[in-house]
Amino acid sequence: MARFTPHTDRDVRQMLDDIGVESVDKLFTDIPKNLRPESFDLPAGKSENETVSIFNDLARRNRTDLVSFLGGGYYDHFIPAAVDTVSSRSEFFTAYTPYQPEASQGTLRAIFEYQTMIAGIAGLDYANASLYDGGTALYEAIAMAVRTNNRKKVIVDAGVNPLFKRIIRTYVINIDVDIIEVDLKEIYTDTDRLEAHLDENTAALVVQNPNFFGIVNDFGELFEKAHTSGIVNILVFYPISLGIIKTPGEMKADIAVGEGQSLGMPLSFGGPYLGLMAVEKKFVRKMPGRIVGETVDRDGRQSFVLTLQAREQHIRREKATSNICSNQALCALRAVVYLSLMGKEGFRNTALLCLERAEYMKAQLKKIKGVRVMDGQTFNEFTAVLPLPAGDFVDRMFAGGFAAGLPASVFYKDKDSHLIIGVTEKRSIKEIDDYAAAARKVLS
Amino acid sequence: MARFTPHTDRDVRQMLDDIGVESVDKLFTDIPKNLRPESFDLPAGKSENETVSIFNDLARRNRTDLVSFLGGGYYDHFIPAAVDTVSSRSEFFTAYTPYQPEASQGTLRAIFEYQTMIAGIAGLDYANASLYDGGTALYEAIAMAVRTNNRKKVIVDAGVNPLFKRIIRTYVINIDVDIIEVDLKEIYTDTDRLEAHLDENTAALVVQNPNFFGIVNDFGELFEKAHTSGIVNILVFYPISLGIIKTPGEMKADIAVGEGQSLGMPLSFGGPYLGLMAVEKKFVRKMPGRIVGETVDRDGRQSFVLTLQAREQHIRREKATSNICSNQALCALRAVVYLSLMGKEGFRNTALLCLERAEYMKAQLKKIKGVRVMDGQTFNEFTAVLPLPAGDFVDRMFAGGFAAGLPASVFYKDKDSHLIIGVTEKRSIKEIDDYAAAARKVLS
Amino acid sequence: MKHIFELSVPGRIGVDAGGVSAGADALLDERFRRQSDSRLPEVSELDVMRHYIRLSQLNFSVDTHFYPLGSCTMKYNPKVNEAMSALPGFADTHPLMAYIGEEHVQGCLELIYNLSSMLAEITGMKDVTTQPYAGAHGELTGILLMAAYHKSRGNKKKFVIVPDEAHGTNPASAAMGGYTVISIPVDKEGGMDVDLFREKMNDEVAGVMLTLPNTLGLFHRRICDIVEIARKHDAILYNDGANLNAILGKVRPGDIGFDIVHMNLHKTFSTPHGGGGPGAGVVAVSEKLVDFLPSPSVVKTPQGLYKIDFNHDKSIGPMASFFGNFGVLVRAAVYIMMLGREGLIDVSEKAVLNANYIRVKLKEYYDLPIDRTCMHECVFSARRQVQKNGVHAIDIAKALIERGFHPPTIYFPLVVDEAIMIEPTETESKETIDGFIEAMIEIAKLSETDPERIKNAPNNTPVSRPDETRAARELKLTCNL
Amino acid sequence: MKHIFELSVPGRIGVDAGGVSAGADALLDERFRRQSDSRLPEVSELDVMRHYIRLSQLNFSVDTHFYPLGSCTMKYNPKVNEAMSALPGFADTHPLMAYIGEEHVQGCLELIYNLSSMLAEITGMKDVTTQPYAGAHGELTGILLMAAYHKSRGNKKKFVIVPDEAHGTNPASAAMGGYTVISIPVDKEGGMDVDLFREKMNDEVAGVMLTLPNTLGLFHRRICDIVEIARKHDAILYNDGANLNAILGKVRPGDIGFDIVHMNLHKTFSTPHGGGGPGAGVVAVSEKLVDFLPSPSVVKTPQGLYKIDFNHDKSIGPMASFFGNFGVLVRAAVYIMMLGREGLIDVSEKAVLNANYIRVKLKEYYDLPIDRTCMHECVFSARRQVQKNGVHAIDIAKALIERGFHPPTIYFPLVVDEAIMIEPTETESKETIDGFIEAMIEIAKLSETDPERIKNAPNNTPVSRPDETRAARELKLTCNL
Ligand SMILES: Cc1ncc(COP(=O)(O)O)c(C=O)c1O
Ligand SMILES: Cc1ncc(COP(=O)(O)O)c(C=O)c1O
Repeated sequence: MARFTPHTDRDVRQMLDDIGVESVDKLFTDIPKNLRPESFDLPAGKSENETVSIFNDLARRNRTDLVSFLGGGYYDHFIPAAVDTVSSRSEFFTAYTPYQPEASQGTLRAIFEYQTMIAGIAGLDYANASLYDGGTALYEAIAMAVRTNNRKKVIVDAGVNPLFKRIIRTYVINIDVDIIEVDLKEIYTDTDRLEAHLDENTAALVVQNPNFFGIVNDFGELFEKAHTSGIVNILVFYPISLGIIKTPGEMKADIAVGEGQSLGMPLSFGGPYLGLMAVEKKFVRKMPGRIVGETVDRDGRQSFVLTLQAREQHIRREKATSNICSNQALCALRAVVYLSLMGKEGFRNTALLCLERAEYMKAQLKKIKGVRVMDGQTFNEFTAVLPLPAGDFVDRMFAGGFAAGLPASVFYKDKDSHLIIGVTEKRSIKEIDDYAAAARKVLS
Repeated sequence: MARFTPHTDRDVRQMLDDIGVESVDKLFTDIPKNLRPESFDLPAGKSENETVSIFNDLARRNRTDLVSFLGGGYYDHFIPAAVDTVSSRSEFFTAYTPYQPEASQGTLRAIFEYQTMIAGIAGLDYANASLYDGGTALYEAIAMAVRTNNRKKVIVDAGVNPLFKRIIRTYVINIDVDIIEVDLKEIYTDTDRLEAHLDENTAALVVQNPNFFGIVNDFGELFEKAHTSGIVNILVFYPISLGIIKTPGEMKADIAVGEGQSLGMPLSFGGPYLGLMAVEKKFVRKMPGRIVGETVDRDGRQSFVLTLQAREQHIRREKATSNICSNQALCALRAVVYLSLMGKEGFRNTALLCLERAEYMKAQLKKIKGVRVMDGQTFNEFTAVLPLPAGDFVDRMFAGGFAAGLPASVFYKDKDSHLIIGVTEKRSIKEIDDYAAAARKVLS
Repeated sequence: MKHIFELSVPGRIGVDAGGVSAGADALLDERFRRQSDSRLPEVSELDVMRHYIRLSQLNFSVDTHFYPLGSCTMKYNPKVNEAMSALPGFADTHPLMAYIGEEHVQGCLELIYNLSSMLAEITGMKDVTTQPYAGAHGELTGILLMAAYHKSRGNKKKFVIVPDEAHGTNPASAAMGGYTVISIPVDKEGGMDVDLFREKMNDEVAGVMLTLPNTLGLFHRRICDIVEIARKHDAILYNDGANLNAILGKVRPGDIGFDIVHMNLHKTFSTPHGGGGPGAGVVAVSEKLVDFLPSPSVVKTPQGLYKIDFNHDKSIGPMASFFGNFGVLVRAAVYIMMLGREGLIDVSEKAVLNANYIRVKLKEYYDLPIDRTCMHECVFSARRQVQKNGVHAIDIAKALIERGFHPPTIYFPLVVDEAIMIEPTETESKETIDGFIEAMIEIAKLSETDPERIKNAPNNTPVSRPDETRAARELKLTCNL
Repeated sequence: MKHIFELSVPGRIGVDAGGVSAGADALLDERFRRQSDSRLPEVSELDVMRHYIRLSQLNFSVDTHFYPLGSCTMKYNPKVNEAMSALPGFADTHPLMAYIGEEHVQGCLELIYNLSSMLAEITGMKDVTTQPYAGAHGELTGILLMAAYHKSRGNKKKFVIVPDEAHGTNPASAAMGGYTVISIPVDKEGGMDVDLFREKMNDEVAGVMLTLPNTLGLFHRRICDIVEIARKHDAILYNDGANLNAILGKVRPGDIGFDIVHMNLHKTFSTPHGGGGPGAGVVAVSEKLVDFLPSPSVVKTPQGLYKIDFNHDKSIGPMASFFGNFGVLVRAAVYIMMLGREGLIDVSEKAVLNANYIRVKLKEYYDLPIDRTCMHECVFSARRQVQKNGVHAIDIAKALIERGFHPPTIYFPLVVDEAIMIEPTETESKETIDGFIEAMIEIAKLSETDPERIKNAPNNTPVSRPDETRAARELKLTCNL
C-alpha cells in the first residue's frame, strides 16, 4: 500500500513521549465514543504500480480514436507542449493562493500578465483571475449587474449556451432575480425581440457571440440602446473567436464572460476549465475573485500583490462580492502561457484556420443530397439540417470513427434534425473529407 | 512551419548592418560555389500541430496492448511517476556536462549520489557516471583489464548476454585482443570449463549473473582462482537482482558492469539506456567516463566538481582511458531518483516480487503437459523447453495478446525449443494465469 | 525582471498555428471583424520558457518548502496523480460525449460513480454530487439544497446560522444563496457557544453551518447537543468538511447527524493547489436531501452500463457545466485507491500527531488561546509578542519566509487576534517539523532580544513587504503596453 | 545542503514496491543471497522530490540561461520533442520485439527508416546507421568502418591523421580503434596545414578526420585539395559533423567527398543535453562503405513492411545493443519534420549570423586569433587580458556566471591559448545576444580597471571556485554513509 506519511514507529513513539501523550488514540478523545464510524468500508490500499494499472484500464474504456467535431462551447483545440512544461512546474502547481507576496512573485506576476492578456483579447479594461467556468462566470456577471442598478429582471437570449442558462437558473432559485429567456428565430438571435424586452426594470441583457448555433452577430447597436435605459450589457464570448471577430469592447459590452477551456485546457471530461471575466473600468471594484495589482516594496522594487481583497469573503464575509475562494489559478497560468506562445499572429491565425476549416466542411456537406447547411455568418461551428434525426446520424457516424457533432435536440427539444458541427484548427482537410464521405454513406 | 529562430527581418537587417555585411549569403562565401548541395530534398516544414498528429499515428503503429514476458536483459519494470517529474525538470534536462561547478551543483550533487548508490548496490568501492549501455560498458571493462595486466586473452562465458558479446567482438576487430567464448552445459554456465581456460596470459574473465538463460551462480570461488593468476574478474550484473542476490563485491569481482535500464528507464525500443560500472578501489584511476568528486570552494564550502579529468579525451586525447564524452547523464539522474524512491526496502522488495512472480509462472507452466521448465536457481527469468519451436509458440501467443518470451534460437541457433521467459513485479497473478491458460490452448 | 510584454518584438513568432490560406479572412464579413489589436506579446517559444520557468523559481511550494498554511492542508501531492489525470482516455474526452454516446465514455463515468460511492462511505452519507468546483461552490450548493428542501415542505425560511470562527466562504455562501446570516460567537472552549445557539435558534432558521473540526482545529465536544437543537427546528445541519483530513475513519459527518457535507478534495485528497486552484468541492448529503441534488448525476444500470440521469424533478438543477473538475476527481480517486481504508486512517492520525507535537512544543513561546488537544492544526496568537515588542503575526510570517518556511495562515480565524494558524499535515517528517519549531522558537526569542530583525524580515527574497495600500489605492491591474 | 543519505531515517518508506508474500526469500537458495546492506537511503517520496527539485534549481540550463558553450550547440529544445518521445507506443516498446515480431513494431521501425533517409539526404551520403550513442561513439564506428574497408582490400594500414584543432574524442577514437594518430597543426588561416598534410600523407594512412566547420568555427578553404590528396592514398575521409549546425543546406559532406560523417543529433537536431547526455551520434557513409555498416539495419520490403536485416556478411557487427538511443532519434525526427527543408537552412543562416555578430562586436575587446568570417561559433583568446592584467579565460567565465550567463567553452580548442569559444546558436534573439555582448565588454573593461573583481567572481553562486586539485588528490567519490 502506498503511504505518504513518513513516520516510523520510532518517530511516533518519540513524538508522543515528547508531548506526554501515551497513544495516538488519546489524541482523538474529544470525539465521543458513540460517534465512532458505524462503518468505514473501503478497498484495501494498493501500491502505485497496482493503482496505475487499474486507472490505465479505466482510461482505456474511453474511446480515444474518434475524430471529433463536437463543440457546444468546448473545443478540441491544439495545445502546444510547452504549456504542460510550464504548468507542471512544481513551484507553480504545488503552491497555493499567493497570500504572501515575498514567497509568490512567480504566481503573482503570471496572473498579472494573465489579467493583461484577457483584457487585451476582450478589448476591455480589466480582467480578474479567475472564475470556475463559463457558466458560473455568467452568473457572477449577472450578480454584478444586479448589485449595480438594483434591478431584478435579466433578459437572456435563448442563443446563450444552454449549459450556462441552466446554471444561472439554479443559482437564482432562492433569490429574487427573474431570468427571462427570449426565443430565437429558428437558430438566429432575434435582436428586435430582445430590444422589445428591455426596459427601466431590466438589470442586464445577456447575449452570446457566436450564439450556440454558431451564428455571429454584432450587438453594438443593441447594447447602445440598452445603455440608454441603464442596463448592464453582458456578452458571453468564445476567446478563440476574438482572433478575428469583433470584441466585447468594440461592441461596448460592460462585462464580458467566457469559457476559457479553449486557451490551453484539455477537454478532460468537463474540467478543470476556466471562467473568464473582463470588464469596463467602472465595474472593477465590483468584480468577484482574485485580482493582482502592481505596487512597490519597502525598497521601491516593483512588486505584485493580491489587491482589492476588501471585496472578498475572507474580509467581507456575508457582504463579499462573491463567495469564491479557490479558483482556477493553474488554468489561468495555462492560458497565459498559451496566449504568450500564440502571440498576436498565432492567435489570429488559429481563428482564421478554424473559420477556414469550418467553411470547408460546409462546402463538403452542401454537396450531400438532403443536407441543408443553415445560412448566416458563422465562425468555427455551424448548424446543418439533416434528413433524419440528428441523434441517429451521430450514432451511425460513431461506427465510422467520428464524433459527428451535437444534435441540437439535446438542448432544444423542437430541433430534432439540427446538427451543430464544430471544426477546430486540429481537424485536417483529410479528416473533413473522410467525414463527408462517411456522412454521404450514412445518408444514402 | 515551426520555427525556433527568433529573428525578425528587421533584426537580420540590423545585425548585418552592424557588422557591415550586406547579406546572409555573404557569410557563407568560404564555402566554394561548386560545393553547394546537389540536392537538399526534404519535406516542407510543418506546424507543431501537424507534426504531433503524424507522430501519434506512427506511435499507434506499435502494439501497446501486449502483456509482456519479454526480457533478455531489458525489462518492463515499474517506474514511479516521480522519476519523470525530476528528470523533466528543465534545469536538469537542458543543461550539459557540468564543466562549470558554480553553475552546475545540482547535476554534480545528483551524480555524486548516483556514484554512491551504484557502488552501494554492487557492493564495490567506486562507480563512474556513466557509460552508454551494458554492452559498451562491458567492453570498457575489458579494456581496463587489458590496460592493467597487458594481456590479450579474454575468457567470456557463453552465458553472457549475446547482444553484449557481439558488441565486444565488433570493438576488437582492429586491435589485438582475443575473445574466447566458453560453451555452456545446455543452459548452465560451466565453471569448471571456464576455470580450465584461465592462465597467465588471460587478461580477464567475463561472466554474467544471472546468465542469459536466467541461471543464478556464485562465482566467488572461480574469481578467487582467477585472482591467483593475476586475472581481472569482470561480472556482468542485473541491478534489480542485487536486491536479494549476492553482489559482485561479495563475489570479489574487480569490475562490475551492467545494463541500468531497469533502474527507471522506459524500454523505449532500445535506448536511451545506461551503462553501469562499479570497481574495486585500485581500478578507480583506470575507469572511463565522468567522475564527480567532493572538494571545498574558496570559502571552504562543500563543493562538487568533475574530477580525474586527466583520464579523459579532452585532456589526454589519444592516450585517454576512453573516447567517451557525452554519456547517459540524464539516465543516471533517473536511476538515482528511482533508487532513492525505492530505498533499502523497496529495492529489496522489488527483487523479491520478481522472484516470487517468476516462480509462480514456473509453477503454472509445469502443470502444462509437454512443457519442461529447466531446473536450477533463477531470479526473474527462466527457460522452458516447449514441444514445438519456441518461435512458433511466440507467434501464436501474440494473437492472444502476449509477448510470450524470447526464443533462445534468436541467439543460440541450436536451442530451437527453448523459450526464455521474463517476469517482473509489474506482471499480476491474473496476467500470469491468463498467460498459462493461453499457453495451454496453444499447446493442446 | 521584465514582463513577457517587455520581451515582445514586432513580428516575432512563438508557436506557428499552421498555414492559413491567403484571403481566409474574406470568409468573415467585414462588419463582424475585429478592428483593435489583441495586445498579445510577440515572443519566441524560448522566450516564453525562460520567462515562466524563471518566474516559477520565485515561488515557495510544497515540493520545495514546508508549507504549513493553516486550513489549507498543504500535504504532498503524489506525482502519480498527475500522470493518471493526463492519460489521453481522461484528458482528451469531450464531456458532451456523455450526452450523445455514453457507451464510448464508460471509463470516465465509472470513475465518477466509484469515487462518489467511496466519498459517500467516507462521510457516512447517502449520496454525492461531484459538480462543485471548490469548497465555496460546494457550500453554495448546500445552501441551495437547504432552500429546495424547505421549499418542498412549504417553508420559506430566512436565516442561516454560522459561528464566527467559520471561514469567510460560509457566510458569503449563505448570503449568496439568499439567506440572512446569524453569527454566533465561540465559547472559551473554542467551539460555537451552545447556549447562545439555543437562544438564536428558531423555526425561521433554514440551516446551521458548522466546520468540524473547526477553524481553531478543535472538535466540538457538544456536537450532539447542537444536532439535537437544530433538529427540533427542522434546521438543516451543514458540515464544512474542509478539515476532514483530521477525522478520516475516526468519525463521519453522517453518523453525527449532518445532512450536508462538502469536502475539499484538493485538501484532504491531495490534489495540487495550483497556485490558487483548481479544487473540487464534492458535496455529500443524507437521505432527506438526495432528491434535490444537482443534475445530471451518474447512475449505473442493472446491465452495468454507466449513464447520466436527468430525471430528478426535484433537483435544484446543475451547479456546473458538467461533472465538476473531472481532472481533480481523477487525482483524488487515485489517491484514495492507493491509500485505502488503513491508509486514510493513518493520514488523520499522523496529521493530528504532527499538529499536537507543534502545539505542545511551541506553547511556551507563543500564546495558545485555547489550550486543548487539537486536531489537524493548532492556532497560536502573537498577542504576547505584540504587547511586549510590537512584533506582529505578519512579522513572524515574514521571518519564517526568510528562514525558508512558508508561513502559517495568519489573522484567521478572526476570533483569535494576531492568529497564527499552523497545519503541518501528515506528509511532513519529524525532522522537517523540528526544523520549523526551531525557527519559530528562534523568532520568538529574537522578538524579545532584537525585534527590529523580525520586523525587517525578509531580506533574502525578490521583494520585501510590498505596499498593499498603494496597490489598492492606485490600482494598476495590467502591464503597460 | 544535505545529501539524500543524510535525510535517511531507518524504516522510512518511499515508494511501496508492492506486497511481498511472507517467506518469498525462501525461493532463493541461501548461498546465492546478498548478505551486505544495499546502502540505499530510506526517505519519503516528499523527501526525494524536495531534494532533487531544489538541486535542479542550482543549475544553469538552456531553459533558464543563455548557454553559449562552444562546440556543444546548446540550442533551445522544443518541448514537443519530449512529448512525442514519451508516447507509450514509443516509450513502452521492447527492442527485442523487432527480433520476434516486427509486424507489431512497424511504427518504431518506420521512424528509424525515415529518419535515416532524411539524414542521408542532409549529409549527401548513401546510407546511415543510427546505432552510435553519441558523437565519440560515432567516431569509433567510423574508425572501425575504415579498418574493415582496408582489410577488405587486403591492406592493414597503421595511421589516422587528425589536425591538432580537433576535438579530443577524435584522436581518442582513432587510438581506441587500433590506429596510431598523426597530428597536424593548423596554419595561420585556422585550418589544417595542407602542405604539412601532404608531407605526412602516405599509403599507411587509413584515414583523415576533419571537423567541418572546424573547432575554430572556420570552413577550410582548401578542403578540395585535402580530399584530392587523401584520395591519392586511398585514405578514408572522415568528417566530424558535430558542427553540422553551421552548414545545413549550404554544403553536404557527401558532395565534398567525405566517406564518413557522424552527426551529433543532440546538437544539430535539438535533443536535450540532459546534463551530459544522452546524445545520438548517427553515422552516414558513402557508397564504398555501405556494406560495412553495423548490423542489424532497418530495411523496407517491397511489400512496404519494415524489418531488421542481419545479412551483411561484411558488416563490422553491432556497435550498440539495438538501434541506438531511440528516444533521442524520435526527438530529432520530430524536429526535422517540423522545420523541413527551409527551416533547416534557416537554422544555419541564423546560427552563422549570430556568431559573426558576436565576433565583430567583441573583437576590439578580446584578441581574435584568426580574424575571418566564422561559421556557427567564434573563438577569442584572453591573451591580452592575461598579459595586461593577469585575468584568465576562466576568470572571464566566472564573471559571466555572476552575470547570469553560462560561459562559453574555455581552453578549447587547444591551438588557441586562453581560448574562449562562443557558440550562440540560432535560437537566441538579438536582445539576448546584445545582453551577452554588453556583459563581455563590461568584463573586458573591468579586467583593466578592477581585475580583482573579475578574479574573485562569482559572488552570487552556491559555491565559488572549488578546489579541483584537492578533489583529484584526496579523491572523495561517494557520500559518507
Ligand atoms: C474551513 C474552510 N472552509 C471553506 C473553504 C473554501 O474552500 P475553497 O477555497 O475550495 O472554496 C476553505 C478554504 O480555504 C476553508 O479552509
Ligand atoms: C567537435 C566535436 N566532436 C566530437 C564531439 C563528441 O561528441 P559526443 O560528446 O556526443 O561524444 C564533440 C562534443 O562535444 C565535439 O564538439
